[in-house]
Amino acid sequence: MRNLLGIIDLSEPTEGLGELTIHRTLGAVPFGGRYRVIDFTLSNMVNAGIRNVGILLNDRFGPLLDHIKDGKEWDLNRQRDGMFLLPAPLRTEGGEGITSNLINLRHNRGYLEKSRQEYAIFSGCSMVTNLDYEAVLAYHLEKKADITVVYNQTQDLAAYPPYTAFVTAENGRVLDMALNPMHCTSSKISLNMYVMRKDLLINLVDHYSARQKRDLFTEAIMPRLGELKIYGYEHRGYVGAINSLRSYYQHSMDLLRPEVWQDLFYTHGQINTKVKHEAPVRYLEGSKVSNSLIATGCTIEGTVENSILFRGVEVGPGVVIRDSIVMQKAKLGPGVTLRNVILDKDVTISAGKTLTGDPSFPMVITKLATV
Amino acid sequence: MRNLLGIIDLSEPTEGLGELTIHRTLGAVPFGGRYRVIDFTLSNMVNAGIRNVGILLNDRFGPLLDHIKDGKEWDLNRQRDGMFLLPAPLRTEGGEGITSNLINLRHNRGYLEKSRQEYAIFSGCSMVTNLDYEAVLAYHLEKKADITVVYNQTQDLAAYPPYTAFVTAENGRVLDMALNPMHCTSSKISLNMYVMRKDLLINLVDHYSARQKRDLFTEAIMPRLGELKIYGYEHRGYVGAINSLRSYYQHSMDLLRPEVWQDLFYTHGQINTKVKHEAPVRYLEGSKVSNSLIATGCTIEGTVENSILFRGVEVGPGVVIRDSIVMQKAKLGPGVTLRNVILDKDVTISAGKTLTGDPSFPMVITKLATV
Amino acid sequence: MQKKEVVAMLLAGGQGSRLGILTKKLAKPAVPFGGKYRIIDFTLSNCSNSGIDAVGVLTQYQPLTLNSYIGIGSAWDLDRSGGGVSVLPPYVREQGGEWYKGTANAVYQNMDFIDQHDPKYVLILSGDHIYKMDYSSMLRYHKSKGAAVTIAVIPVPWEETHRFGVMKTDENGRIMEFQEKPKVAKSNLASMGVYIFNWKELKSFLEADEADPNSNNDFGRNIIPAMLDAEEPLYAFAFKEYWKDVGTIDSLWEANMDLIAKDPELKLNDSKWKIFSLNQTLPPQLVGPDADVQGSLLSDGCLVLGKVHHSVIFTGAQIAEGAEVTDSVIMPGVKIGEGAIVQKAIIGENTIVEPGAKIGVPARPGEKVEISNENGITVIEDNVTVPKTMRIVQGTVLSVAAWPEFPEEWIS
Amino acid sequence: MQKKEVVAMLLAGGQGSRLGILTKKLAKPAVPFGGKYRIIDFTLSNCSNSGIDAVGVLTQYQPLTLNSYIGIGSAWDLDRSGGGVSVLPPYVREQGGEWYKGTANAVYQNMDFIDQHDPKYVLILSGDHIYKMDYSSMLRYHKSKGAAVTIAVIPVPWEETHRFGVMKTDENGRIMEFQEKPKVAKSNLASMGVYIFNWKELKSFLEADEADPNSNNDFGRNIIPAMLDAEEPLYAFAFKEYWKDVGTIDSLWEANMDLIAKDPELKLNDSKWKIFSLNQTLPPQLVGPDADVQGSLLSDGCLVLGKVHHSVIFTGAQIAEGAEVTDSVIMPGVKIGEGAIVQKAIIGENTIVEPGAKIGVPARPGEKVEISNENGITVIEDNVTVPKTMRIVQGTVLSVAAWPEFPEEWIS
Repeated sequence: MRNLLGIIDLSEPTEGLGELTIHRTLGAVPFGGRYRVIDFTLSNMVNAGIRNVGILLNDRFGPLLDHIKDGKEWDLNRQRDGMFLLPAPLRTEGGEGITSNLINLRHNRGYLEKSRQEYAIFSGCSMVTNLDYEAVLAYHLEKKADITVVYNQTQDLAAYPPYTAFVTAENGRVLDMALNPMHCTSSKISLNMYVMRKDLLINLVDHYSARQKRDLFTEAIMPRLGELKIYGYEHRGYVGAINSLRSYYQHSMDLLRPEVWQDLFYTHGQINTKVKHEAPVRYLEGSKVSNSLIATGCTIEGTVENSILFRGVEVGPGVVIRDSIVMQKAKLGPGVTLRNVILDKDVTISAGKTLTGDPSFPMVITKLATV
Repeated sequence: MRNLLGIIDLSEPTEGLGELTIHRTLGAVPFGGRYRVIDFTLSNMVNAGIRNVGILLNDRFGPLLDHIKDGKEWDLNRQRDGMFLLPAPLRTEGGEGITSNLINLRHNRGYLEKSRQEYAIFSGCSMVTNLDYEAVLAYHLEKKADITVVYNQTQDLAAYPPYTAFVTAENGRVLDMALNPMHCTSSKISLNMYVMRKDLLINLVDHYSARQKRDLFTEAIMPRLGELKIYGYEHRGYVGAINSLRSYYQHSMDLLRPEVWQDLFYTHGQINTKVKHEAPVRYLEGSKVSNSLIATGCTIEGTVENSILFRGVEVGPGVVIRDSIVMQKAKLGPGVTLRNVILDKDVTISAGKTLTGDPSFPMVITKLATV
Repeated sequence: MQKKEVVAMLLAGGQGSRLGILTKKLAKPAVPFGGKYRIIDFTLSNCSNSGIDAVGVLTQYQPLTLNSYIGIGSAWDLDRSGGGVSVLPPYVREQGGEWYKGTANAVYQNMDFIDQHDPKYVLILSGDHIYKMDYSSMLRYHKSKGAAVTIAVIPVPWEETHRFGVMKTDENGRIMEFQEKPKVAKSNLASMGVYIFNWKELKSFLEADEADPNSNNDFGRNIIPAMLDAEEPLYAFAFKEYWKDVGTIDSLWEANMDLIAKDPELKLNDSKWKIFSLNQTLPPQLVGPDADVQGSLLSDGCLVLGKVHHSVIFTGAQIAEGAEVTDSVIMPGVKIGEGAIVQKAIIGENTIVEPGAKIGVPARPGEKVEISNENGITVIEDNVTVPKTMRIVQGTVLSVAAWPEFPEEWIS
Repeated sequence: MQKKEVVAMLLAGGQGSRLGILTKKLAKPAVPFGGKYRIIDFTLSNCSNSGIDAVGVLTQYQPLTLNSYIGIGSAWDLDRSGGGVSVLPPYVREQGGEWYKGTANAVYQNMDFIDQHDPKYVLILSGDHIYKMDYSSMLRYHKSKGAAVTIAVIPVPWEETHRFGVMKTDENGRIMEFQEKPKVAKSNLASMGVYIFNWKELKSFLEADEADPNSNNDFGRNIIPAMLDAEEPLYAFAFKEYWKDVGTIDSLWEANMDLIAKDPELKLNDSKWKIFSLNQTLPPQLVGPDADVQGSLLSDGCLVLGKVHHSVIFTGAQIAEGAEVTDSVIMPGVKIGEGAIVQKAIIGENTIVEPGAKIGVPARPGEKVEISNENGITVIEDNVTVPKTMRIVQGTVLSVAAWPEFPEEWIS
C-alpha cells in the first residue's frame, strides 16, 4: 500500500450539522465518546498501509489542527511521506473562504506531483466506517478500472441527503449516478471515496479547475461516466453518514449496539485518536448505568441510560441522563435531567434544569454555553 | 521560565520583501543557508525555557506549517503546553484575509485564558537575533514595569523602515515612541517584542479589539504611554531586521563575518530548525570557495565568493557565484555566473547565463522559475 | 546532554519475586495497576509533574516489556531533547561487565550517565510504589536544610515498623538514628525509598562503598548508615499523603481496592497532577442494557454485559452476560464468559475464563486448600484459559504449570 | 506488537578493540564516520530504505552513547508504533542472567522479542559495516531460491581471503562449501555478515547450538556450518557495490578517504537512498576569506579559516587561520589552533590542538617511533588538549594515559 496516496477532503457540506460545525470543520466534530469524525478516515488509510496522506484544509480548521498535530497518533510523523496539511489559496488567488475541492487540489498540485505513489484514494470524511482500502485498490486493479467508487447497499443512507445513488452492471461497472434523485430506485449509495491513478486525478484537476468547476465528483467525474471505466466497490460494513443533526444523533446511538461497536472499532484495525490522559471511569455505589458508552475521566453516581458520555463528565447523585450525547467536560448541576439532548463541549447546566428534545430533533446546546 | 507564555505574531508587513513573500508568510522566508526566519524567535523562546508558544497564523502559512509541524524540533511537542497554531477568524467573523494581530488575539482569547502562565511575551518574527528572554523578564520584574519593550541601539535598523524609535529616561522608562519619524533623533529602535502580564494583554485585546483597532503596538500600547509604566530593555547582540529585500540581503551577508555567525548561532543557545538529511559538503579538487556560508548537501567544483548556498546546491566546474544567495536545490547550468542575485528555492538557470544585480537592489529570481 | 540541576535515578531492575506468577515475564514496575496504568507510571508521572526531565531508569530483570513501554518517554512528556528518560541496563566495559549487585551499585555503574548532566542533586526513586509526590518541594526542603541527603518518610503503624527502615529525628527533622527493619523500633517514621543526595557527596560514598568487599551495595543498608556514621547532615522529609509499596499480592490487591473507595485517598482524575500512561487507543467502554456496575473502576475498550461490583476492570476486558465479578482485579484483555463467577481474584492479562467457570469460591467443607496470602486472594496467570468446568477455591495462586495436577474436587 | 514479515537483528555489542582508543567509552557502531554520521547509521538507514521497520539492536559493550543516539529511531524513520527499533541489552530472567556469549547466543537470548512479531524471516546484520544495500531485493532472492538461509557475499582480492569466511557456490548460487578464514581458499566470495534466515529453521538451529557446550555460539563458525552439514539449502547473494568493514584504524581511515574521491563509489547525497543520522542543529559551515579547501568533506557548524586538503571534517570542528590539515579525519567538535599542522591523522571528538602543535609529522633522522598501523596513521584520543609545544610523529597512537611519558624529542 506504499503505492497508494490518501487525500482527505474537508469540503463536504456541513449546513445540516448546525451548531456542531459553527466553529469547526466537519472532520473535527466530536463523535463516539472520544473521537473526531476524521479519525475514521485517517485510521482506515493508515490501517491499509497508506503512508502519505494529504488533508485539504478549508475553513474552520483550528480545532482540527489541534487534534491531528503532526499525525503522530496515526504513525504519520515520518521523514519521508507522512501527513501533509494542504491549505486552500487565500490572499493571492482570490479564494473567498472557499469550499471547493478542485480549487484546493489545483492549489496543491505540487504536492500531488511530488508524491511518489502511483495511485490515489480521494475521500471525504463524513462517512464513519471501518473499511479496508487495500481491498478497494485490489478490486480496482483487478477490474482495470479508471476510477473505482466505494458504495454501501442501504436504505438508511438515502434517508440523509445529500447522497449519490448508483446503478451498477453485474460486473460492477457503474451505469448511472444521480445526486439526490427525486425517486431513488437504487440502494447503492456512494461513500464519497474514489480510487484512481494519481495522474488521472491530476488530469481531472487540471482540466476542470481551468474551466471554473468546483467539485471533483459532481463536476469532473460524473460528466465522464461515458468515457471512463468507472466501477463500484461494495463495502459491507457499518456506515454512518454524518451530514445532519438527525443522522449524527442516529449514528451515535447505533454505537450502543455491541455489534456496531465491534464492527466500527475493531474490524480492519483500530481507530486512532488524540490521546488525553484521563483516569478510568469511576462508578460509585448507587450508580445506574445501562446501554451506554462511557469515555474515561467520567465519574458516575446518578443515572445514565441509552447515552454517550465523552471524557471527563461528572454525573452527580440525582442527575438523570437519557437518550443523550454529553460531550467533554460538561458540568451538570445537582438534579439535572436530560433527554434527547446533545451537549457540545464545556457546557454548564445549572442545578435542577430539565432539558428535553425529540429523537428526530435532538436539542443542541452550543459549546461553552451555560443553561 | 515556565511562567512565561510566548506569542509569535505573523502579521508584520511583508510588502518590502517582494517575491520572497508571495507564497509564504514572513516567518517562512528562508534565511542563513538552512533556516527560516521564524526559527530565531522560536528558538530564543525555547532556549529561555518557555514551554508554551502560540503562533498567530495569518495568510500564506502553508510553507510555515510544513516547516514547524508539531514543534518537535524545538522540543515543543508536549503533553502539557507545547506549540499551538492559532488561526485567524475566517468565515464566521468576517475576517477578510486579515493581517491584524488584535483581531487574531481576540479570536484566540480562549487560548490566552487557558494558558497557565502569568506573563506573556508578544513578539513579531522579523528580527533575526539571538536573545535572552529570561533576562528580559527578570528586568521587567525588577522594574515593576507594566510593559517592557526590547530595543537595540543602532543606526542600522532605522535604515530599514518601518521601525519604531524610542526615547528613554536614564532609569529605562520609555518617554516617547514614534513610528517612522521624519527626523529620527534616537538610535533606540524597537525589536517588536513586549513583555507584560498575561491579564494586561487580555485587557488590551478586549478593550481595543472591541473598538475596532487592529494593531496591538501602535493602537493599543502607544496610546497608553502616559498611563502605563513602559520600560525599555536594551539587547546588545546582533540584530537583523528582515523587512525589505535590501535588508534581507544585507543581513544575510553579515553572516559571513565570523563574529556575527558566532553571535547569532551560539550566544544564548542554538537556533533549531527542521532537519533534512543532507550529506556533508563535497569540495572537489579545483574548487575555489572563500568568505561563504555553505549548507550541507552542496557539491562544489566551481567558484563561490562572498555568498550563501542553501542545501543541495551543485556548483559545477566553471560556475561562478559572487555576492549572491542561492536557495535550496538550485540547478545551475555549466558556465553560469551570478553576482548580487537572490535565487529562491528550486530555480533553474540555463547554461552560460550571466545574472547581475546591485548590492542595493539585488536581483530576485522567484521560486521554481527557469531562467 | 544538557546540564541539569537534578537527575532522577529510578530503580526498576527488581524481579518482584513476591508477586510470583505476575512477574514471571515482567519486571515488577511493568505490572498493570489501577485499570489502565502500570506501576512505574506513578513515579514517572511524579517526575514529569515535578518538572524533573532527566530520568535514568535502571533495568535488569525482564526489561523487554518495560523498555518498549517506556520508549523515549513521550507518554510522560519525558521525550525531551538534551534530557528526558534513558533506560540504563547493565553493560560491559573495557574491563568486562557485571550485573547490578545492589541498588547503590546500580547507581555506581551509571555514574558516567549522571555526570553527563553535571547535576547538583540526584534523586533516587523506586519503580514499585504507588503515590503522588511533588519532588520539587522535597528539593526545596533539602536545600533549605543544607542537607547532604534528605529521605522521604511516612508514618507507619508501630506494629509494621519491623518491615521498614525507620528513623529518629530531632525537632528540626535531622536524622539522629536509623534502624533497618528493627525488632524494637524507636520511631514509626519509615523510609519511602525516596532520597535526594548532593551528587558530590553521594559520588564519594558510592566509591567508598564499592571498594568495600563486604558491602551489600544497598542504599538503605550501606550508604545511609555510612553517611550517618560520617556525621553528614541527613534530614527527613515528612510525606503525609497516600503511599503504598505494592510488592506483594496482598498489597497489590489492596492498593487497587483503595482506588474504588467512595472518596479515595489517591485521586486518579486530578487534572493538575495527571498520571500519564502509554495508551492503546480503544473505544470507550460499552455498558450493556442488563449490566450492573457498582463501586468499580473501568477503562477503555471494556464491554460489560454482566455484573461488576467493587472491582477494577482494565483496558479491553470483557464481562459477558450473567457473569459476576466482585472484589476483583481484572487485567487487560481478560474475557470472562457467560455465567462465570470471579470473587476476590486477580486475573492476569489476556486470560480467558470460560462460561460457567468459578474462581475464588469458598472451599467446601473438608476441602484442603493452601491459602498463600493474607487476604485469601485467588491469582490466575497471564494468557491462560480457565476451562468452563473449573472451580478454583479461594486463595489459590495458579500457574499454568500446575494445571494438570488439579485435584479432582476442583472440577465443578 | 504487530506481525511483521521480516525482523532485523542488528549486532551492535562488539567492543571493537582493534579501534583501540577510539572505542574506549563507545561501542564500535557509535564511532563517528563520514563527516556527520556514526557507523551504525548506514545499517539503520539500509533497514529504513528497504522498508524494514522492526529492528532489534543487540547491545552489550558501552551502550550509553549508542542508546541515547538511537532513541526510538526517529532519525531513521524507525519510530513506528507496533514495531520500529528496540534496543536489546542482555538481561536477567527468573533463572538469572548471562552476557551474550556470541553472535548466535545474542539472538538466541532474544527469541521472545522476535516471536512477538511472529516473522517468517529474520535478517541478521552487523553494526560496523559501511555500505548501501537494499535488503528487500535480497529477500526476494531468498524467496525465489526457496533458501533456508541466504548469505550476502562480495568478491574480495584472493590475497585477503584468509581474513573472511568464503564460500564456493554452484551455478545456481547454492553454497556447496564454506571455509572460515582459510589458508588456501577455494573461492574469493566473502561473507558480508548479512544473513536472511527462515525464522523457523533458525530457531531450531539456535536451540541446538545453545545445547552444545562446545559451541562458540557464533553464526559464521557454528550456525552456518551446522546448516550446511544438515544439507539445508544455503544460497549466496552477490553484492557488487561498495562495502567496507571498518573494524581497524586503517580501514576506518581508508573508508573516510574513499568518500572524498572525485567520483566516490559510495555516494552520500543520493536522495533516493538517504543516509539518516541524528542531527545536531548547527549553522552552515563558514569558509573564511583566506581559507583553502580542496578535495574534502565538511559538515555543519565548521569554521574553516585555514587550509583543508583531502580531509573529512566533522560537525562543529574549527580550523583556525594558518592551520593546515591534510589527509586527515577530524572528529566532531575538534579545534585546530592557528598554525597547527595535522597530517594523516584521526583526531578524536572535542580534542583541542593548540596553535602551532604538529601532529603526524615525519620522524627526524634517528628518531624511534612505533608505527602501529599499516598506513602510518596518527591517532589522538577524544577530549584531550594537545599542547602547543607538542610534535607527534607520524604513526603514533596516543592515549592521554601515555601523555606524561612523552620522549623529550617530541617537544618541538
